[in-house]
Amino acid sequence: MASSLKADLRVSIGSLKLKNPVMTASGTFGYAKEFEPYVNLHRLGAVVVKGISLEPRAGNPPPRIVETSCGMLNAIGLENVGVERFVKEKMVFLQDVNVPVFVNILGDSIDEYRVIAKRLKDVPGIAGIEVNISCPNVKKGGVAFGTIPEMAALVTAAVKEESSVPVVVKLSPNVSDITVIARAVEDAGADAVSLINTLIGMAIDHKSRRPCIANVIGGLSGPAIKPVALRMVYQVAQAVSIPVIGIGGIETYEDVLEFMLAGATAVQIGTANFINPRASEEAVEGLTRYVVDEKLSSIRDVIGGLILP
Amino acid sequence: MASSLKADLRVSIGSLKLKNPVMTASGTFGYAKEFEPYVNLHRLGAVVVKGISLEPRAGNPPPRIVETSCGMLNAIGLENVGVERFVKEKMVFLQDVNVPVFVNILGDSIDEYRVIAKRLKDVPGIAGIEVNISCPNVKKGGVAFGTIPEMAALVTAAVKEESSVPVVVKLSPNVSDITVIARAVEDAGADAVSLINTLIGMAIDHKSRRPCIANVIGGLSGPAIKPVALRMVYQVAQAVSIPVIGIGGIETYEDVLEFMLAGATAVQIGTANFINPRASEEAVEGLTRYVVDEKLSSIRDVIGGLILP
Amino acid sequence: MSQFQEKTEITRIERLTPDVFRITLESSEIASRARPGQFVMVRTGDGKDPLLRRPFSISQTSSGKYFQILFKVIGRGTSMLAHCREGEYLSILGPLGSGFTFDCKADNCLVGGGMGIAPLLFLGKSMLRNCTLKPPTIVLGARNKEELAPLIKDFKELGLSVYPATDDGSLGTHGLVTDILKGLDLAPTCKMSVCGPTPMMTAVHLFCKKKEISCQVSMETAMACGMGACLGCIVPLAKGGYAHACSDGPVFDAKELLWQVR
Amino acid sequence: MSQFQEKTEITRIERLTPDVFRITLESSEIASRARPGQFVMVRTGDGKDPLLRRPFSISQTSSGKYFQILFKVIGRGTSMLAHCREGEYLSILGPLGSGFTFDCKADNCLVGGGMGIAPLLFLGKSMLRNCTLKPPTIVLGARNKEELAPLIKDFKELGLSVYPATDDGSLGTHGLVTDILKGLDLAPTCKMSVCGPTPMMTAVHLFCKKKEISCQVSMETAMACGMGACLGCIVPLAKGGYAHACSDGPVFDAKELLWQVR
Ligand SMILES: Cc1cc2nc3c(=O)[nH]c(=O)nc-3n(C[C@H](O)[C@H](O)[C@H](O)COP(=O)(O)OP(=O)(O)OC[C@H]3O[C@@H](n4cnc5c(N)ncnc54)[C@H](O)[C@@H]3O)c2cc1C
Ligand SMILES: Cc1cc2nc3c(=O)[nH]c(=O)nc-3n(C[C@H](O)[C@H](O)[C@H](O)COP(=O)(O)OP(=O)(O)OC[C@H]3O[C@@H](n4cnc5c(N)ncnc54)[C@H](O)[C@@H]3O)c2cc1C
Ligand SMILES: Cc1cc2nc3c(=O)[nH]c(=O)nc-3n(C[C@H](O)[C@H](O)[C@H](O)COP(=O)(O)O)c2cc1C
Ligand SMILES: Cc1cc2nc3c(=O)[nH]c(=O)nc-3n(C[C@H](O)[C@H](O)[C@H](O)COP(=O)(O)O)c2cc1C
Ligand code: FES
Ligand code: FES
Repeated sequence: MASSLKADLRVSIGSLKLKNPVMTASGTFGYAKEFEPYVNLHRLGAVVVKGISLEPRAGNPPPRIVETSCGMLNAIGLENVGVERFVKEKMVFLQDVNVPVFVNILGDSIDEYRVIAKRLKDVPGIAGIEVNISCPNVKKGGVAFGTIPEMAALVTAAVKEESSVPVVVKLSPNVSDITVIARAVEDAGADAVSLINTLIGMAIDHKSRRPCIANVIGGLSGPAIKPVALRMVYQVAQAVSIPVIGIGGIETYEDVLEFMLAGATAVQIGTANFINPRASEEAVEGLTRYVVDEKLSSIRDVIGGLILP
Repeated sequence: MASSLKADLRVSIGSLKLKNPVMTASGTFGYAKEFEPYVNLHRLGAVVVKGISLEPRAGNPPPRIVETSCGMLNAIGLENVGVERFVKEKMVFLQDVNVPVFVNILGDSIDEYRVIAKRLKDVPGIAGIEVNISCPNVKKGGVAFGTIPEMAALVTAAVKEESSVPVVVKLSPNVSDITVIARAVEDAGADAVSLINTLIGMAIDHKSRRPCIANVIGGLSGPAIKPVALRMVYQVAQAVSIPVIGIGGIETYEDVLEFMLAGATAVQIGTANFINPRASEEAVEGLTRYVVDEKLSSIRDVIGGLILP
Repeated sequence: MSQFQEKTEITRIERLTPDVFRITLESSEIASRARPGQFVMVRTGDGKDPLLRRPFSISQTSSGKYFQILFKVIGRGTSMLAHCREGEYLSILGPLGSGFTFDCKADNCLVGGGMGIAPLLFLGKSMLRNCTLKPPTIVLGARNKEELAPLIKDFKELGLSVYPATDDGSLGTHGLVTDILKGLDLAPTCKMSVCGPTPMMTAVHLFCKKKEISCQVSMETAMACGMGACLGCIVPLAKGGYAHACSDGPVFDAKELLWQVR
Repeated sequence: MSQFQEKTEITRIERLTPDVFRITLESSEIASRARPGQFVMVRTGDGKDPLLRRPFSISQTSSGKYFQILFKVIGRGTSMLAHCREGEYLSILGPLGSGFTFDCKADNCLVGGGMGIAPLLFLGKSMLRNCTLKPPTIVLGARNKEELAPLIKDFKELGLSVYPATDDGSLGTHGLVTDILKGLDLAPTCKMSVCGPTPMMTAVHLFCKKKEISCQVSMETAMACGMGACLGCIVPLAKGGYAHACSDGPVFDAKELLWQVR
């Protein structure tokens, strides 16, 4: 029904035009193929695939996930097939789907980021790169790239140098002032920022007296973190002039509207895909109806439209 | 029933001995009197009263609170009667209740903290001071004391100088590395640290396109933040040697056990008091049964008892 | 004044309209102490979503043992309440807040709109019991007949007569409660007790101010605790500063409040 | 292979023991395609607490239109499911995962413990339909008679005979399923299909390994998505690395897994 409605949902991320602002978040949508039985993939704004590293990674031992109040903790440990197999195996399916694909990349050193970006350059079907800077920097004693503005800028510049597609830098919320990092990566050439990645959290089983996940600490996602995500998107949207992609606890088109009002140009749906695999497509349908019902000329009218008291 | 059971629940915060580790969190238990119809106040480990400033404050305009998924946002704006009226009006009731009282204090400058501490010195019935360093520092352009280690240390030292009772410093979770702040206040003389204060968050009503609270941003509390709180308590407990008081989403004695396993010596129950005014007393009952059932010689055996994989 | 936290049994659930429900709860602690205008905080489920209790006016008590709440389903909390079954238990805090005051010697006029009618039933009943000489004048408004008729029924059963107003004219006066008030010959010593949506209460307040009639209003705000602890439920005061709807109110002298007149 | 996200109607809820329930759901999409050993992800409520879906084995299908899940109440999600009413709808994803494989020419032995018995009913039924010559040998264990008897009943109704074992000896052998297995004269070509608690599956695996009997096990892990997207549901492999219980399993050849033997 909603699919027969006409509404202008188009938004731009750098030079890339998306047919709507609804993307899927890295690590929550597999390599997209997993969702084919449930979603018309071509109706989404874009999909972001699971984080890809230079070499394949087996990831952390089990248990890797646990549910928390209105959220979940994960410590997957970045299990992935590595950039080579990703290009050879996973991109084949993705090339056939008529949807822009962002490849989420991560590394232990600036050089690794650079090499991955180089390998992905000019691979057909890749619409953009999302740089995950929440990973610990092995050389710098495990401090995350995402917490030090200078490091974040260096990673951004390195990837940018090797890329012909828009580069989105994905920010960590586990910082005192996220706008500082956002400005640093903007200055280093990022075409957009996406936020937030997971909040670092922990869960304990009092009966066994053990951590609920083997990695002890993990990333908190889901509706629980939405207020923090919304606040950071609002702050960053005011601090930078590149597009902001909002992430964190988004489930419905109403949530999408909230993030866009706070200043997001596009959004990513994460954990909600697990609960409702159709969440992303339903959000597109909801936005379509909203634009029609509210008689907006474009969804872009909503961006940053928050009315302050 | 549980009250007839005998269990050693005693813990120490600096020179102060508490009969059990269950405290109530500042701003969620009024001046304790509000809870008299529901709770046997003398059965609690301690109560922490609403934050007190030098002058009375009217607080923020409405709306001040909004519910979020498994949490709530508040921007009360530190409404309080000011230190003078607090001592003259509120302490009278508190002096009659046989429970240690912590006074939570806040200021816009180091000097304000110092003056409040001085005024509270030797007021009968005050068992300890809890220093809220999450407030913006007016002189330093509104940056919170709690985000800069040097500032946090200066506030701590100033209050410590004027106090004869244990001084607990309450840490903000909105920082890149909470252990740095914790160590700074430990070095400056804090007798204990309590954490976490609220996460900064935001909520938007997409229908009106307005923020849900007049202050636009507010503090997120409740079960939603528990994983973040638990992680920070775990990290801080390893970083300092003074006692850690765990706060964040605690509702039941099981939650208390989780925080103690992570390294907390005591805990504070906050938002849960609104949902179940008896939450604190029920946690004490639950801990009593637990110590008896598990045949522990003391609840202190649980502290830091997390078994790593 | 004492409050209780109680597990109270649902003895009856009635569906008055497609989205208005009435729940009867058993608690002699609460029922025997409640005064008109007071409210209870209800936990709508065992889970953490919704997290907070929801406030509802006590709309009636009976036999010193039962009390009722009347509510409209507007979100998750009320929808969960509507799905409760008789025989189940609800966790209740109450009775909370100040109540309405009334003076049997004065003419009393009760004005209610929508779900704001709930506490006025309790108030009307108390007046009927205590002020045998002069029954109150009662003016009730709602969107349409479907919504208003079942609420008026309770007043009629007590023998009270009601001036109804509906937005669409399907029952009583076509218009607002203030349209009715204007036509009534109210004594200047009359005391108005009002509960309803803020725009309605603002209009009634302005009406009373002009006529120099005393007016008390029951305010609705978001509430986390209902007992003066969270400081979330403020209403701005005319003299500056704020009062707390849950502990200083929810009933206030309208003159003391700051009204936003657009 | 296709999966569906469906709002399925609850056509029946049965309480088999104080904490074990069976729900019959209507979905020809799912029922007609399901294979024994596959599971569904069930949304236990509309709210955000609990947040994630819960996995349950398909314990039976009928008429290509209905399927059943059998579950024990252990936490919030299962407790919410137990409170559902007939006529209500549940959101279901499925059928998911690989199923059991079986070979009619081999002797088949099904071993289940506790709620792990659920998928074996479906498997037993399929064997009965397809392998007319040799009905499977079925060994089922549980804590006590109260828990085990209602689960065995289903097998009996199909005409299958069961060797029961209970921890307390209140029904069948006093002991573990492996105590029964030891007494059976199993052919080396026998194929074992096992589902139950990990210690039980470990024991059966070790038993089979010693006897060089082929053994397939259905693994339970925490699952967020059930469809290979979250990578949360891993089981360690003997050769190193991990497999995903939801998409590579939940049924695995026991030899391929890494068993923690204490
Ligand atoms: C003192 C007091 C007495 C009350 N008495 C009654 C009563 O007798 N009967 C009755 O039906 N209701 C009464 N209310 C209102 C009632 O508390 C709300 O309807 C209820 O909390 C809604 O909960 P929910 O979870 O269903 O809605 P939510 O999911 O919390 O909210 C759904 C939508 O309604 C809005 N909303 C929430 N609360 C209110 C409110 N108080 N006023 C207007 N909009 C709101 C929200 O902003 C949101 O947009 C009273 C409120 C107060 C403060
Ligand atoms: C593929 C698969 C098939 C399953 N089939 C069935 C089935 O047919 N019938 C059935 O009753 N159950 C089955 N389960 C288990 C079922 O999913 C859990 O019992 C359910 O998720 C519990 O949800 P809850 O919200 O009630 O408990 P929670 O509140 O999530 O948990 C309560 C307690 O139980 C523990 N727990 C949670 N899940 C499990 C688990 N899988 N195993 C052991 N302990 C656990 C938790 O750690 C916690 O301590 C299956 C699981 C999987 C992975
Ligand atoms: C299971 C899981 C795996 C994830 N893997 C990645 C990843 O590989 N790279 C990345 O940048 N973010 C990853 N994330 C973070 C999400 O992309 C997203 O930023 C976060 O979950 C917040 O959004 P949500 O609340 O909508 O889930 C992962 C999240 C989850 C839950
Ligand atoms: C309504 C409200 C008011 C608060 N006021 C204060 C305060 O005055 N001083 C302070 O240090 N913390 C204050 N807090 C923070 C709590 O003490 C506590 O640190 C936080 O809510 C996390 O705990 P919780 O999740 O158990 O609520 C307040 C919290 C709430 C919800
Ligand atoms: S509702 Fe908490 S102070 Fe009024
Ligand atoms: S449950 Fe998500 S990958 Fe298996």
